[in-house]
Amino acid sequence: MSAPEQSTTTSTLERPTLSLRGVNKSFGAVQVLHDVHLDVYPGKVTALVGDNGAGKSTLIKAIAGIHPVDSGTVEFEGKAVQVTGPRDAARLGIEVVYQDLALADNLDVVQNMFLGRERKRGIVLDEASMEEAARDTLAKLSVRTLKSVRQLVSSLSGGQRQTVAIAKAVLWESKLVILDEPTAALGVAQTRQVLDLVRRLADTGHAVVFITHNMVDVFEVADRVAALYLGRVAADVPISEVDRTQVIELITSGRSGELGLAPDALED
Amino acid sequence: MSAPEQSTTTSTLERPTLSLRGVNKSFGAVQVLHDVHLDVYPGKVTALVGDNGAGKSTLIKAIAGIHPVDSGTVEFEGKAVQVTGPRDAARLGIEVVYQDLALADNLDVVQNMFLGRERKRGIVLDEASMEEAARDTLAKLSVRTLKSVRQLVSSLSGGQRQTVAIAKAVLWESKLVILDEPTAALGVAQTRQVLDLVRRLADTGHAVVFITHNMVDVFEVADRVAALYLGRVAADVPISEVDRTQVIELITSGRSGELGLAPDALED
Amino acid sequence: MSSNTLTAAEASGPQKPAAGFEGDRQDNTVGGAVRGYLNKLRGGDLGALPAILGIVVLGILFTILRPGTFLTPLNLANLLVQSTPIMVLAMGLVFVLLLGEIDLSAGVVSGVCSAVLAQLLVQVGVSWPIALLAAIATGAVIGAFTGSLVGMVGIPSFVVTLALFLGFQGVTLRIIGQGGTVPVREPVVRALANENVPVTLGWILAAVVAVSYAAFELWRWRSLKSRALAHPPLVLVVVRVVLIAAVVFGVTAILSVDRALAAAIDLAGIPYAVPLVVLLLLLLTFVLSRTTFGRHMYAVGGNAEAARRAGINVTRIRVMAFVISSSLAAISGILATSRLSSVTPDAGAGNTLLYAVGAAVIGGTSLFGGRGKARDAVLGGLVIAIIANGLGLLGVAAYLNFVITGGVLLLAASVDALARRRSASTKR
Amino acid sequence: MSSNTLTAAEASGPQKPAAGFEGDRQDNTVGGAVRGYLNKLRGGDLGALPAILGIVVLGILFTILRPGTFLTPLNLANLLVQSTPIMVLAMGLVFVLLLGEIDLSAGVVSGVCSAVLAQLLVQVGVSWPIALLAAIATGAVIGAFTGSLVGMVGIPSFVVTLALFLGFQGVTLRIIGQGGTVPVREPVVRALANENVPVTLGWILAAVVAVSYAAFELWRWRSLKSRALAHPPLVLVVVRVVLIAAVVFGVTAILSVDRALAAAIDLAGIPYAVPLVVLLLLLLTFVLSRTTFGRHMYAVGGNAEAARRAGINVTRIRVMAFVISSSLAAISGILATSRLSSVTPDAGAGNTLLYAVGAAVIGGTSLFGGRGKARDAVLGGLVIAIIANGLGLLGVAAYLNFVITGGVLLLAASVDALARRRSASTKR
Amino acid sequence: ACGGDDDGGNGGSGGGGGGEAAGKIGVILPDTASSARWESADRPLLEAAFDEAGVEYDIQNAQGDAQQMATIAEQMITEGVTVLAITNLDSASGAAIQRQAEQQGVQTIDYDRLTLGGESDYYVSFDNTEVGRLQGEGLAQCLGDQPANIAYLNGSPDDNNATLFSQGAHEVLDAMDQYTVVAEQAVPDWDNQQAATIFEQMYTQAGGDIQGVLAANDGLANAVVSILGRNNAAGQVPVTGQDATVEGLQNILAGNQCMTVYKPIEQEANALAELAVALVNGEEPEVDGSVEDTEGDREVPAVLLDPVSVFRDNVKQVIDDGYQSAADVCTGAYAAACTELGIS
Ligand SMILES: Nc1ncnc2c1ncn2[C@@H]1O[C@H](COP(=O)(O)OP(=O)(O)OP(=O)(O)O)[C@@H](O)[C@H]1O
Ligand SMILES: Nc1ncnc2c1ncn2[C@@H]1O[C@H](COP(=O)(O)OP(=O)(O)OP(=O)(O)O)[C@@H](O)[C@H]1O
Ligand SMILES: [Mg+2]
Ligand SMILES: [Mg+2]
Repeated sequence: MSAPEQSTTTSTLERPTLSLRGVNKSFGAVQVLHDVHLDVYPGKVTALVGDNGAGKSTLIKAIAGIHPVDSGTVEFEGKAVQVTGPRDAARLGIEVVYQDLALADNLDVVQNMFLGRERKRGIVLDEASMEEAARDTLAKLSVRTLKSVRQLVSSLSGGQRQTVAIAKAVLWESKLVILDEPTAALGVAQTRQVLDLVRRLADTGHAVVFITHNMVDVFEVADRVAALYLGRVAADVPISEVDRTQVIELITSGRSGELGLAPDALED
Repeated sequence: MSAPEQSTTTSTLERPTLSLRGVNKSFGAVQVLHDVHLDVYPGKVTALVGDNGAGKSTLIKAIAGIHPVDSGTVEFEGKAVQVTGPRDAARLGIEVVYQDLALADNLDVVQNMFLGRERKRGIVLDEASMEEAARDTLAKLSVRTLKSVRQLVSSLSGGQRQTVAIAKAVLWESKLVILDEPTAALGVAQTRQVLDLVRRLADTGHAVVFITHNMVDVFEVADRVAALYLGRVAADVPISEVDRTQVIELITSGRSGELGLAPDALED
Repeated sequence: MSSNTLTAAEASGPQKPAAGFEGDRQDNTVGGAVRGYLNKLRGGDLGALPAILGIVVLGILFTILRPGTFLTPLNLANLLVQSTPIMVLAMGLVFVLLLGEIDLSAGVVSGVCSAVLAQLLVQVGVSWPIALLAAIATGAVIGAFTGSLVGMVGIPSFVVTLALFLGFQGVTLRIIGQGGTVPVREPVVRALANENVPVTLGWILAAVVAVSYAAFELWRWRSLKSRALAHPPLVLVVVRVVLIAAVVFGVTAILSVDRALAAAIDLAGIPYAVPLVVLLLLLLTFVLSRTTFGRHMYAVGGNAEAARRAGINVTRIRVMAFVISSSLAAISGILATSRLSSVTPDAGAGNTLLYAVGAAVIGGTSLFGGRGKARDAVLGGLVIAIIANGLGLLGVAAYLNFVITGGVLLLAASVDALARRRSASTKR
Repeated sequence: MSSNTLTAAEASGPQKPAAGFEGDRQDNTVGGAVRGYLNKLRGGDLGALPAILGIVVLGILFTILRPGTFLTPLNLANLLVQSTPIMVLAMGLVFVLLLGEIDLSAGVVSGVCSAVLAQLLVQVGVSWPIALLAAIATGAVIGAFTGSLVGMVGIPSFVVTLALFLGFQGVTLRIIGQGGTVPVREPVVRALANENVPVTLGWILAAVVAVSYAAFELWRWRSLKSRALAHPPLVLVVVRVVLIAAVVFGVTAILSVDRALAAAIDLAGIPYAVPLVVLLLLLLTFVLSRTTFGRHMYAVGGNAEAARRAGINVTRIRVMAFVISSSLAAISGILATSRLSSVTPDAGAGNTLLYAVGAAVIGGTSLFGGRGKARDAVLGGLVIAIIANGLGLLGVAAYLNFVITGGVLLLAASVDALARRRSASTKR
Repeated sequence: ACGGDDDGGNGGSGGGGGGEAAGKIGVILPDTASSARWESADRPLLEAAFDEAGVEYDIQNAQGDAQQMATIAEQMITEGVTVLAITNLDSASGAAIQRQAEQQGVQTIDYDRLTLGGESDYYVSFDNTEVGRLQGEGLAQCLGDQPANIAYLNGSPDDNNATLFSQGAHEVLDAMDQYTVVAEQAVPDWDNQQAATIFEQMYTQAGGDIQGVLAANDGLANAVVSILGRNNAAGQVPVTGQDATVEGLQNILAGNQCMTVYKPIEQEANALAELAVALVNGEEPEVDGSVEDTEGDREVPAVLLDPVSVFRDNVKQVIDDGYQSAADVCTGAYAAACTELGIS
């Protein structure tokens, strides 16, 4: 197995917020992630791209502690960490928007947004303050058709659910924000807001991982591109070093010119 | 309430496959669809666009008989019909890919694709023939990372699930194919295949309704555009009569120039 | 042409529409409130209505069939005391059901705890507060054990509690075993189900409950409104406050009448068990609706994976649900013991558990998790108790008793189902 | 720059990769097959393993504790007959559990059907085929009623069947009469659990079953392979065929020995109830795995809304599940009646139902729907029967009996849970 | 793993081990719910008697389940039991067990309940209808000649003995025309909690106008007493019982219960032990007569024992017999009554 090609041009001097080293992950007999190396830097948006089933969601679930990894090390802010569950991730300052949205259908929008981090006054929930904060955050994300923030999540449209999940994640100003295809279900105006938000997060020093299939979005907001091909990192480079065609080649065949996986790694 | 502006230029002479007249739908106190008129023609791709929460998914679920409508009439091939459940819809020849994918997680890919229309020899399921057909259809849709068509759907990636749902719908060559954001989770190659497929379906005489938030896709495959704004049809016109900016205006504000809802309809 | 994203100019269309959430800011009129409520009902969200309907219909039925006896203060007092053990057991089960789990052992756990109580009082001879605490602690420990097996080891709760259902019958048999039944003559324990709160104190308690409820609800409404948050219309709040006050004072009034059948003696006041249940109801309602723990219960019940991803300690929530369930089962056992002043080896076995689950479900708690309230147990428990109470007055043959109980249960459940069915197609 | 979509040139990259599905075409080696199986186990998909392990461990345990008796042909024959009623009841429940529903009334339905059988034979005096058919028909009608209430009216099955659980106890009581029992002396009915298939016929039956199973499996493997479809490795198929044949012939051999304790009499052959259960097992396995109906059962249990959208008549499936469950409950009742040659008013009440559900769950059926097989009922039923059989040989005190039964049940369940837990994080 | 081996006194067979011996006695008790006697009295008494005789034995409880009783019987026969005594849960299932035993050459004894249409070789019992008669007579004695409304609280509707008790009581009381039956209900599974509710409702419905209660056993009687106590009427309404439990005796001492029926179980157990030991040793046992099996049309040689009515003044007899201990009965408030009656 060949190590993925590493970029040497840009600020690799800066300490990455998150570093993965040699991460492997199998489900039963199927190995989904092979020896993954990945660095995510503060103040930068890293676009994680790859074909359907390449392993992007599996990778970020491994980072978030949803799936335990089989082998490999994870460093957060330079320290090796063991993330054995979402609570560990949250404690470190990792916030994730999952592709299969993790919302409780029987709770309303506010309750979902503050789930696990409710605001309290004494031992009593502070509903008023949570409701206000939820409404503010949602308004920023161009949600215009939501009748009430006290609506049950089960009655929301696909895009509205997506927006709630994004709003939930950005509320916490975490060090590392990971968004798995956040704009897939969003309308034009909402997509615009989310892209702006992603840029704003990075500009204020957060590390952002942004998964998408949309090349235009990649080239609009990303600082770096990491491409997964059949569970291997085919490239992890600054956006300035690649163009659209190259990225698409990396996605569909794992190679583009001298970038990408060595041919022998593809046999397996 | 003003009736939506009707296009008079193109082939409204041809009989629409599906006509909705004055369809209303509420959930409890919330009215989601207001007096919807819509025509879908054979051999044409109708793009249904609208903001998040505009009511697109609700509308197609009403057509498919998932939600009963409160009032209004539905005509299929010129005859008024009562669609009281998905079985009625299937019998008429309507096939739908839902945004909230309707797959049974405990069944495998083949079983899901033929669910409700299993092939049999005598009373015994004809697994072999179903497996072959499923594999052919999936191969056409550029699915390259799927290990086995006997994999449980619960273990598929988001895009793989999406592809299975699409493959399930196109297997049947129905008269009317409705796709609710089919390309949202798909990679570049897969998206390309689905767009081609949509075009091919229309070119072979099927009526297609295609819901998307992606303007490029709209202008690439659609013959007509229907825009929903807050549950009302703001416009239902041939693609040639509008440009991108107009469509976006229709989506975000319900009006664009003389197209769209009368200002008084917006007060409510 | 630039793709799916939008330029700034395009984003703000010609007419910027209102910013949404209009539902939250509306100040509802009376008509609007009523219409909203009807819409809610039509949407299938019946809340406590089926159980209340059940209580009313059954009440009318039995009043017609037994006009002289059913609606007497004596019988109503009996009814309330008869219903308390099942209500308390069902309250505990609500917590377990909220998570989509089941606790088949709750009934026999109440038996084990009763047995512990009885033997501590009779054999060991400890004082009543210690015995009561020990019984409840036994419940809590059992619950922690059950909960660990479910939450940590991950065995399906049906199997765990089925095994414990069998095992604990043996334990009760062992504890009670040699003597057959253990009589409990301790006056305080006996008093719970057999003595009454002095009439004046009863009125004071009632007034405290009614007034503090009213004050709390109105204060909450004001504060929500003043901060422009989602709030129910004032009329609804007032109607609810008035209804609750009417029920509280009504029950107190009825129970303050001398209900003795013999003229010589004096029998009046609220049985002690009733304020105990009210206290539990208020406490558990508070826990479920106003604390983080309660919120997390609903989240785990609605979508355990979402709860886990939100950083909730799902295991802890599961264990706690069983601890609460078993502790309340212990209290239920104490009430049952008090009623008979004795404990038998088969205490809590038989159909006890099924009745309690039935009570919770009829009250509106879902077996699939995520939906349920403490009050469901109280209302459903009342329905079940009325059936037994009324049939007892009728004195029908044993087989008819079974058949009628089943039939009434079915009827009570179908009201709910038929109403919800209208909305079945909108929700799964 | 042209958006998300792709030009034709871009779509076919420099190296077109293989077209996927490689998993389906692999021709597995022996090593690969074993590794695949181990991987499957590690992935938490244990299938029948926990139940089989449970049977083996319990078997060894009781053989050690009662070396002279547990493993004798007499005891094994007893064990099989003892287990048949619970197996058949559990098979029916598998159908209901597959949908994520529950049938608390299955036990008492078996009681009602036994009562009908007994009264038809004794009071009315009809011939045995009519009486048996009538009993099963009674079950089917009851199932249709239950199923309609669940599937059409939409009442939660827990409540419906709880109500019927009570109601049918009354019905049985009415049919049999208070405190009475109806003796059933009909020779054919009695024979089911009390007489044996002639030894030669037994061997022929065994051979037919083993050979046709082998032929079918091998034929299927060949046809899958020849059409390049997903297929298991040949070794696995052969191992499975050999194992099944070994069990079938082994059991037949043991049961063909004369097991009478008194020298004078002759007691050999397979009890009639055993081939009956095998027949039901094959039939139901066929229905679940090879017919549209079975496929739709799994679909409705896995995701009812998806099934509905796929055009499956979900209501019909629900009703049918209860019809099957209640009809099998009737057969279970017939077996129980045959065994005792009598019917009592409390037939099928008590813990019958819980044991049967426990059997299905231990066998591997999920209570949440979508996962389960007919064989689960047989394997789980055997576990439960071995516990009762072994404890009967040990002769412990009543309370210990309860405790040990519970403990063993728990143990059997935790094997499963611990293994599955490893994969808990990958699936919800 | 779970304490599977025989557990000293609680366990079954005195000798442990398998069925190698020529003779062994099996006893199957019916349940743990209808009465406490089976586990708390019969089992230890029989164990003691068998141990003394030095025979091998196995005593088990079917826990109210006829299917389980059949299973246990099969297991015992497998274990090599040669004499099988059962207390049937119902005649027909008992008969099936006995037929099977007979086929395997095992001698059978009916203990406490006659298996109608069965194959039993002997019968040892108290007469259950007689118990009911004693209850009826006892109630009549406590009520006296005054006209009275009486309520029946019968045992479980699916328990044949409950039917017999009730028949016996009716036999006596129906003949006395000063009494009116105002309510009669059966208590499913002898459940005391349900019994309390049922009686509470009877009492309410009758407007408190009940002067006597025929309760089938002491558990039901105690439920009645606690309801009467709540209505401040305990002690004014005579209540019958059965089994002479601690609770029942205490209720009698306190004057809250009229009487209980005491079945000196020791006599019955010893009679069974003697009979079984004789059979297992191949001797001809002694019997005092026979009863007729109406259904099987046969005479069964029988040892019949007489139940005893216990009123306040002969509570002492129960304690003197060692059936209950003074320490258990004469606690707290009851000590005075015990002293008064000379119980120690
Ligand atoms: N629990 C599982 N068991 C077995 N295989 C799995 C499981 N989960 C995922 N896989 C497989 O792992 C591969 C990677 O899945 P993943 O969801 O990470 O893809 P992805 O890159 O996010 O794709 P998409 O763009 O479609 O979301 C897929 O081939 C999928 O079938
Ligand atoms: N069951 C329901 N109860 C109440 N409101 C509902 C329900 N289902 C949908 N709605 C509301 O109806 C509106 C339309 O929803 P719908 O799913 O049709 O939107 P959509 O146009 O498909 O949006 P998207 O682009 O986000 O998929 C939303 O505001 C949603 O909140
Ligand atoms: Mg993904
Ligand atoms: Mg939608």
